Amino acid sequence: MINKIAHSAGEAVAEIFDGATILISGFGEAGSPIELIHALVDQGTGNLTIVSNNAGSGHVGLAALIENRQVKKIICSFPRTAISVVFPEMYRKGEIELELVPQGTLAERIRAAGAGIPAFYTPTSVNTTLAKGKETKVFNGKTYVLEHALSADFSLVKCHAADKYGNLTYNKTARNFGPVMCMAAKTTIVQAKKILELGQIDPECVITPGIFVKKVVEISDPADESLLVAENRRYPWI
Amino acid sequence: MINKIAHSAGEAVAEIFDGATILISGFGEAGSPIELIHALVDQGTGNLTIVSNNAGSGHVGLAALIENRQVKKIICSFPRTAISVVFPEMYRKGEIELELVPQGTLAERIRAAGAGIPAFYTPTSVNTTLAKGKETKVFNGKTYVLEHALSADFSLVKCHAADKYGNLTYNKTARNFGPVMCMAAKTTIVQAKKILELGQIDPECVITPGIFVKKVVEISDPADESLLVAENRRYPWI
Amino acid sequence: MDLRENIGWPVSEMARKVAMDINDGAYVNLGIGIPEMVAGYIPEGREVIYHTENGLLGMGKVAEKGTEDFELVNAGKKYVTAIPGAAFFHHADSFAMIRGGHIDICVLGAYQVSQEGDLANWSTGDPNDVPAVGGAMDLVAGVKTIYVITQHSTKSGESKIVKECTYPLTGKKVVSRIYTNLAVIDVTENGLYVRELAPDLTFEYLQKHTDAALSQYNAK
Amino acid sequence: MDLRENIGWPVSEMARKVAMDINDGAYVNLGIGIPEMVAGYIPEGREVIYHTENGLLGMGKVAEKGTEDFELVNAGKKYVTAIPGAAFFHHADSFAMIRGGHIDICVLGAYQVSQEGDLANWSTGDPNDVPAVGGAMDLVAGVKTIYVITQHSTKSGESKIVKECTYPLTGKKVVSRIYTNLAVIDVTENGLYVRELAPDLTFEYLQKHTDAALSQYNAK
Repeated sequence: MINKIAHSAGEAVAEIFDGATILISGFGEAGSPIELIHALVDQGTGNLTIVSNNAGSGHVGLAALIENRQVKKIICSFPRTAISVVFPEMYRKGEIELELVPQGTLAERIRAAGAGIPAFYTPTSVNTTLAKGKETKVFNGKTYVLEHALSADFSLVKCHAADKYGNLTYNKTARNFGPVMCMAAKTTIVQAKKILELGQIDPECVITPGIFVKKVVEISDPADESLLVAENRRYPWI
Repeated sequence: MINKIAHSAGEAVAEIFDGATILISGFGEAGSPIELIHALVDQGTGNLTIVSNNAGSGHVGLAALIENRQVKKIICSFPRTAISVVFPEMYRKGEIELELVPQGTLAERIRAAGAGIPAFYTPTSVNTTLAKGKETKVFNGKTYVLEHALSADFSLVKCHAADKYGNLTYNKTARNFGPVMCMAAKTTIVQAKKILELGQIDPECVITPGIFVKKVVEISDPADESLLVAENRRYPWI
Repeated sequence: MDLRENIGWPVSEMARKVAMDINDGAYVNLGIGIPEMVAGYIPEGREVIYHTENGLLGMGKVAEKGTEDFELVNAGKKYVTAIPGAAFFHHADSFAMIRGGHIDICVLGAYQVSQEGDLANWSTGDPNDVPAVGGAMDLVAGVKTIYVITQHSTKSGESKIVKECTYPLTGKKVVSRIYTNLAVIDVTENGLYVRELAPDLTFEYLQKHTDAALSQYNAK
Repeated sequence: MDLRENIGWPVSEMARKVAMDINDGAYVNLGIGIPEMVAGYIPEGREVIYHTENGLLGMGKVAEKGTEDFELVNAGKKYVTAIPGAAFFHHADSFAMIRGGHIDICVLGAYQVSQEGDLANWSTGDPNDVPAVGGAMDLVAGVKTIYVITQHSTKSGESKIVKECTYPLTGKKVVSRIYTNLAVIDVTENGLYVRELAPDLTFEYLQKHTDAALSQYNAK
């Protein structure tokens, strides 16, 4: 019988292996699965390639994972923010790789991976340094660049409500990359603010159908990253 | 101020011109905007290219539009059903063109048009007659075929609830091609079972955001195509 | 000689054999017609979630008379139901599930299956037929495992399991296993292997009525 | 000489001028920083719907102190609100709106704009800077009309309106109009045309402080 509920964040991330590529949802704090990331810090899994829109803030969440030297490469659109300190420092020292991808291309490459589309053409980045070395093609007199699907071994996603089939809803702009990331990984691991009974999520309002989800763990009171950053907290907590 | 509500199906389709390409939602009866199609029959606009999953049943809806000789070409995945009589007869006589597209490729080509993707690679139809003459490319040792975006001048879509901004929800499997068709036309015209006040549709459950919609007309009691077909009704009603 | 239905397993038994090979928790798409019967034979204790490509995951049974909803149909346009825990979505998302390799098993009918696993099930190539493909090519290109359920021979007695398909292909090297009234046959890298024979049939009889070459797993 | 803010229009007036050029019913995306000010100057009677690329159409005002929702932010990660009639969606759908040409107007800041309408606004090319592009390249590639709002010159007095961008490009031939503290300038097929001059400025003064060649609409 189908029951995708895991009992702890640690149990949920247990099968993540060294060298894995991991999609991590979130746009800044909104939608970032901070408890799953911290479980991955606890686990110490290394040599990871992380795909996420940003590169973490302060010394918690994704920034803590990077600071703990578990990440060899980041694929993202905007690694620089006012409160991002860990990534910029390591990047300048050459201690972490960066693949910079325009935000819409990042989202579409992830969706493509989930949808079985190996590559697509886009107008974004044409005539810029980010298109350097990429194939181009003209359609109707306009030039487009070929972009490839971006798949992963795992995705770590934060949602609002889930059920045991893995159906998900999200909260406001915390939805962002969650739905496409759920589609694009071999194994999708989700933290939900609440787990509901089957049928309690209106089938018209399911945003991620359960077929894309392998494990769900309830984290009913997730940490607010911005508060932790404001308090200059560090993970592991000291 | 923004108010996309039209007062009649006739008013909603008035700007459709001879020779237009039109996306029409529906999977069989479910989601087919029968009142909008009948308004187009009334209007007599001709030389149309229609993109729709099927080619109509009996002598109403899309079948009536075809029977009325307004359609020069159909792009669809499954023009043959048990109760489809008009299209097969005209097709055998060479009186209507057909471009046959696998169903998933049809949906993805329409979505691509809406998403600004001019072309994409897909595994579907590789090594079949439907891929004949199309560009192919190998990714990771597997062959894919290049498919192009399918855009249109208009789309005619049936939805469940709408508001004056053009936000839409759908009903069950009547959703089918509606959301991608709304994205892919220059002008999207929608018939809704009910029009609600702004804010009455939960922003988490909006399926088609209003940006994709130009006109909405309330048809509170749409005809059931299958009943009309069972009664052997014809449009225009006689 | 008509091999249909009077020799070997009845269709219900063929459907039961397919059902036995669907594991607990699988996401399954059943083709229109005979494949739909498979849902009736899933053993108790196994939970299977049905996908219908027109936008529903968690399809339930066919709607009871009087409760039909014209806007809740399956890919064959039959009125169906949705189970608790179902989800509706649009066509591009539905075929993302298919093309993206998220559906575990698809069960389809066939005109012909070749010894390489090529499938022909969408067109007889007859120019008088209106061509119609639906989602068949997407399903065989994207679903992880394709099972075919079919009578072993056509009404006129020709083998449907052939060296090479003469009908237009739906996909090349896509079928994993074939369930007929005479046998269950695996498509492997080394050709077709008979997994199970219908009662009272010999391998020789099966081979005689099959165009493609068959092998036995336990052959010395 | 520092041309910033002490000559010509204040930023608020620049924002008001952009706002005046946004038509009723427009779908608008405002870049982070100065462009966000434009929303405050839309004339009464016009209804404009704001898109923020992180997944909201119908963004409202900035959230009042004490009512912030950590999961309701704009592209600049500011806490915002949603209007009645808003819709949330995921990132691929959000950038489908952008790339697919559904957004009418995007207002962005700039490091440099060329006389051909090339825009540089994402990187100074300084190898010490961590590169970050966000949605800028998608916006200029997809939105129907791109307006730039910027000081006419850099802090060190160099013109931002140049013959050719020396900073890395965000997009080529993408800008339609430039709003600076000194002038409103149209980017046309025939080069840059001054649409409006700040009070008490001469065309000659403007040209002297502009690297690119300017034209006047009413020149004989």
